[in-house]
Amino acid sequence: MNKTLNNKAWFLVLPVLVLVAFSAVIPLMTVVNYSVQDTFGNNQFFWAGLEWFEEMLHEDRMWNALRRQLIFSAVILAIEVPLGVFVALNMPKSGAWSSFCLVTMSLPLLIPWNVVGTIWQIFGRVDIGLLGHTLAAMGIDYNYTQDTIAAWVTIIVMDVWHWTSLVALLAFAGLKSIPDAYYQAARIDQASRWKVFRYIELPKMAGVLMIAILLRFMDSFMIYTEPFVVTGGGPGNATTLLSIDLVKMALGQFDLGPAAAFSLMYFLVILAISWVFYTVMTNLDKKGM
Amino acid sequence: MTLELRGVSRIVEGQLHVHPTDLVLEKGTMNVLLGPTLSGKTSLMRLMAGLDVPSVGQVIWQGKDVTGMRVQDRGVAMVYQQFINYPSMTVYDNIASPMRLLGLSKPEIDRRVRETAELMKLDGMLERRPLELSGGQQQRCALARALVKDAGLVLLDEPLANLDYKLREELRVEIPKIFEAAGSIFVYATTEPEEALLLGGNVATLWEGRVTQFGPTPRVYRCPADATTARVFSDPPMNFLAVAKTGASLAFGEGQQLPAPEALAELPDGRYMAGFRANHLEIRQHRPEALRFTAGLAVTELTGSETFVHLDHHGDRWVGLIHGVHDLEMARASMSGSTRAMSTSSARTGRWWRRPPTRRPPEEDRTMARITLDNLAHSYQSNPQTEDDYALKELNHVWEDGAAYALLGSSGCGKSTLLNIISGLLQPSQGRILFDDRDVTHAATAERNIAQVFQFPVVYDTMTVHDNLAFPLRNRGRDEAYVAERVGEIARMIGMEHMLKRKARGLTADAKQKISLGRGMVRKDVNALLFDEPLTVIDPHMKWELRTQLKKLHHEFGHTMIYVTHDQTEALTFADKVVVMYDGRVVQIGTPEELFERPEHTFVGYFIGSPGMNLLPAEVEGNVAHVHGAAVPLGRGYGPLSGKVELGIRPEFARLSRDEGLPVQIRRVEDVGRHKIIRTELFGQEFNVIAGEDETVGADMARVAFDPAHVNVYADGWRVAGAA
Amino acid sequence: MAWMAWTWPTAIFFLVIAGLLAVFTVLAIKFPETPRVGILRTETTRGDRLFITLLGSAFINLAWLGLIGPETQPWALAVCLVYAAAVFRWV
Amino acid sequence: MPDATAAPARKAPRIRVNRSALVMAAYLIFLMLPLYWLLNMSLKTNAEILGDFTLFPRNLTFQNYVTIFTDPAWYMGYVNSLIYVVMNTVISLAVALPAAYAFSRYHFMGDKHLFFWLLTNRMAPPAVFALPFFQLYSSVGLFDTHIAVALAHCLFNVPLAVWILEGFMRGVPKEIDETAYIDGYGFGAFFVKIFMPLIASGIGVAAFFCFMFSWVELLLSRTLTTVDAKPIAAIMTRTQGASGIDWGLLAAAGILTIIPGALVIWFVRNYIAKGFALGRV
Repeated sequence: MNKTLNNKAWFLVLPVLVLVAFSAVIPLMTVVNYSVQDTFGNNQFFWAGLEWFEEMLHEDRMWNALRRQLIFSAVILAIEVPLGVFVALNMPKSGAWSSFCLVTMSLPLLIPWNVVGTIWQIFGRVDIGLLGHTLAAMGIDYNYTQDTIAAWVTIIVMDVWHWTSLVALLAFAGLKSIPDAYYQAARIDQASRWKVFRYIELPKMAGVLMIAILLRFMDSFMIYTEPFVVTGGGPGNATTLLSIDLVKMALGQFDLGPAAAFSLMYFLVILAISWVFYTVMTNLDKKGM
Repeated sequence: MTLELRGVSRIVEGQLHVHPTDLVLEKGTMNVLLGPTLSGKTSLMRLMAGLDVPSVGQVIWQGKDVTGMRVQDRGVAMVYQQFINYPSMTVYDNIASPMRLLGLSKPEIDRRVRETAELMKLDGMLERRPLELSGGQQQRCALARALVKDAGLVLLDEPLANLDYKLREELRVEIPKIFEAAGSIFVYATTEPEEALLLGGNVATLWEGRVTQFGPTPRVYRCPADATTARVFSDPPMNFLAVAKTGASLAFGEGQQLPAPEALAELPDGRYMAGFRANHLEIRQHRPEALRFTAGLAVTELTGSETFVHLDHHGDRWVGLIHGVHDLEMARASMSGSTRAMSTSSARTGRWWRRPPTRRPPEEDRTMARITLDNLAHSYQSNPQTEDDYALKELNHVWEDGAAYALLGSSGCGKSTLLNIISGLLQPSQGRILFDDRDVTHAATAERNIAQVFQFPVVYDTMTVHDNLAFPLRNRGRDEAYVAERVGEIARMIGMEHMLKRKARGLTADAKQKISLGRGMVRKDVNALLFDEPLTVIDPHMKWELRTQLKKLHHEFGHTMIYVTHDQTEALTFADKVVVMYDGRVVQIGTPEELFERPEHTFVGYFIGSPGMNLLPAEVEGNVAHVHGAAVPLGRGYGPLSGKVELGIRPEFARLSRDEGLPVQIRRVEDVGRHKIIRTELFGQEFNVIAGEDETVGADMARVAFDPAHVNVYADGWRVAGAA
Repeated sequence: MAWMAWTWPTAIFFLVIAGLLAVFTVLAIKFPETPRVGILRTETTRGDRLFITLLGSAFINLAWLGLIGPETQPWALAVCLVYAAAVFRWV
Repeated sequence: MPDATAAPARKAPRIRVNRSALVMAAYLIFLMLPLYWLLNMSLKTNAEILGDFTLFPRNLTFQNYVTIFTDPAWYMGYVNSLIYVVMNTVISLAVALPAAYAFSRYHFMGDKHLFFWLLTNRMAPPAVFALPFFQLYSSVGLFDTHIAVALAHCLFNVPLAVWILEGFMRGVPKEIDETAYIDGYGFGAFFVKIFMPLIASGIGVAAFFCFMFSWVELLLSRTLTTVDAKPIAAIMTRTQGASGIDWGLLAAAGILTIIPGALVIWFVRNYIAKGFALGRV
């Protein structure tokens, strides 16, 4: 759509600007201020310079959390995106069944995140959970509070359970926007099922899939509540992701300075990724997808 | 009351959208902005409306500078190409909304809404919502909203472009009438030269953001100021020819000489370009001074009453529009170009022309089929009761192998249903469909070996043009050498050889549609090629090119082709046989000539031809008809007829006269360029007559006479044959 | 405001950024931006390049701090200037 | 639908339909199993939960639900959650509507950068903001109030609402706006009378997403409240008593948190896919 140039439009954006400035800019400035100071409570601050940044950069703590975070995000993306597309391809296109599937699939997305954690915490327990009990009955040694691998598997399966529907719904929306004529043309051209997917469905889904991938990446990158409820970051620090570590530091130990430095670096990474996201999205929009 | 643009121009992000323009529009005039897509029509209109502010210059309305004034305060009305109404309001509220904002009293609003609704034939649907209406009705609602406001400036941006051909024609006649009374300034943007001619008034031709000429429509048409204007204002395209002037003579390409006419006496010597219109090209020596040229014939297209000839004159592509039906296959034809501007003349010679023979390559994989529709009918309901439940009513027909058919009808007449049944995308509720002798009623689309081109271009975006064209062949496991050869051939044919390596994404709509056409054509072994309104997205200028290309392809390969359209010109020029459909029924199948001269049903008479056939209620006795007591001789004798009896007379076969025929009153004379349409009233009924470009219509011509051989008699809508 | 724990260095830091934004806004009014396609193969305007510069500078400083140490931190700013020039020239 | 009528005649598609149904059934079962287990547990007594392993409640009991609905400490959690969620939804929509209109219709200086900046707020981890928020709202005296949580959630909900609404708005042709202005509508009258009904589904979807994200968020709402505005999600942690966790009660509370979402989703079911695609399909 060709938009008209109108700088008066700023007045329409002003309320958003004020509100978000209040809830984002002021807190962010505060974080910057904290990051260069040391405190012992009572609002007594001492200049610390770049000390906290240096400390965080040299400590394994942040790097380990970052490494775990990247592995986590990569794994869930690798599972959720293909699975979501696969589910979307099999969804009924219209009718009551379609509505039923849509609503049922959306359910996990609407559950408070700590309840998601609670559900899986219960579900995976060997004594009272269906999953844990079944696995134990099959003779598999499964205990997510003790075993690192079991803990990882649990939080990944939980995330897949929680969020695959998002990818599926997005892909489904993309699929539904393909005009019938394309499928008809493909039938006339005798294209195989795979070719229909590869040359019609996938290109048409590319736009929404990009949104899905990036949303999932960002959301998994700042995930906190669900894994925290299930494992509390353990066993040991095995499942301590970035946000969990940050909250531990800031609210648990009240180490304002290091936590602020950590926050800023975390935020910078997010900013860089957001920029890539935005650039890719606007370029896709321009191509009319 | 005038609207004046003073040195107005508009630059958006460094790009010049409108060149500096001066324009004065007077009160009570119809002003047409004519130009191809993106030529700046809409930009100019938005400046007039005040929706955009000019970068430079002023807009003066009634002597007042209104540049930069809020659009709400400008008192203009506008209708868009898309059917823009307020979807959440009823039709009544839609029409009433501008008046409510003006603060008019309730009874006043009610009166005017009902008045306008009646004028726009919306009275029955005031309580419905716009989206429940058909496209034509939606646009009528938008027009009503623009009209009811009594605005001094009414802007219409291609208001009829998205409507069916016949509907467009009807509204086109209505609009000048409706707006004549209003006394406002009307500005009407269009891409079609014919529409500009029908609307009359003034025309401004636009090309790349520049107004190339502004003046009374017939004058701009007859004396275009430059070649660009001429090109913009001609459909079919203007023909061009190189000339050289030396002293008092003009020399043409092949050594023809001609004394320079007086008008050109002052012209300095040099090389020039002569332009002449399609209808000034004849195949016979029509007057002694006509000049003769020899040209090769590419394609002929028949419209029923006229013939388009596409010629190649030493690399120049010429189009001729010739009266009558001329089958040029073995006809002895001489062609004479007479360009009005130069009033050329020449001696005559004869020349044989031949239509390129329909080549049937003796290749093994070439298969074509005779398509038989046996007792076919379809209903979208699972349990159809009455005939009305059928979208397609019972049909028996054989489609000949290798012929080109057109399915013609308005939206919702069942033509797409029929096409989908043939292509196998739809299973008929009854009957069979046979390709040659094989029953394919339940065969899958892929098994039927057909190709189809859809209304909107279907291309595989991520593939290159080459891969797109190769796709159907590769899917059938053809070897790469063969694929490369075929793709090369097809690419040459559709003129895309130079962009084979490009990705299909990002190409223009008509390039994409060409790829779709090419993909349909790439397989030699198809039984039939189906086209579903393939030229919808194409600009008028391109339509000519693509249509002739299709026609050429048909001659070269001889595939059975079925072409669905609502545009009679497309149907008539494309097809050997046209199938006219109405309300789920096939009303007539025939050659363009048959449809034109002997419409089997009054609907065919109305639908084909513009304007359509005139109908007169009459009583018929033997070979004389009585219309309101006046006798009309008929070419044939008729027995006693039952039901409603009407005479059907094409405007082309009626002529005005001073002393013979029935008494008429002339209402309007429309100069449409190559002919005149005379709107008259005959016994209180509308009656159209077509007169030649050069004929003069005198005020004393108060009678109309018919050619008895071309008067058809209808009983209850169906034609009665009669005996010679 | 006390809870925000302002210090002069951070105040100056934010003032510099606010100043940069103001300068670029004035520039955008005086000389309207025309997007161009640079080595990132995507359209960028002057504002986009400022953003890329600032974000990149933050990472350069962090890298310097982590790899070389805070003693020579002003040199990192010099690298940032070179980087900024490069961004405005080629991106 | 041509497909629907064409399918029964051939064999291949029927097999495909069955396979699709199979895949969908498997996926839905995977989604429903953990929820079923939660429901199952909420209808059992603690003794039964910890005793024999059973796939369905032997002694069906509603005691867990009764406890929640009779104890103010429990049900006030729901009330608190609903209050701030509704407040947040209203605020987010009110400020996002004009902004989304500006983004979808006009170019203005810095529009792209502003849009990007809003986006980063949607992406920013709440953990980064938790501590300053705590300080901020304490200093202005809003700590432990509903409005504090509602405002904090605006951090990610306003950008989201702007984004979704912008996507829906760009689907409405600009010509409708212009027609209205030409007809004489001022901006306000046009926006309320003509434009809002046109994007009603978009507003519904945006409201739904604001509701959902505010409802499911825990970190900020827990940080900003102690007693008076404590959300249900935070209260659930109370089940950890001296005698171990009260599993039945926990499960019942969990089931109850799912219900509001399940109710609102029904109203937007036809737009939910488009909504998740941020109005961009």
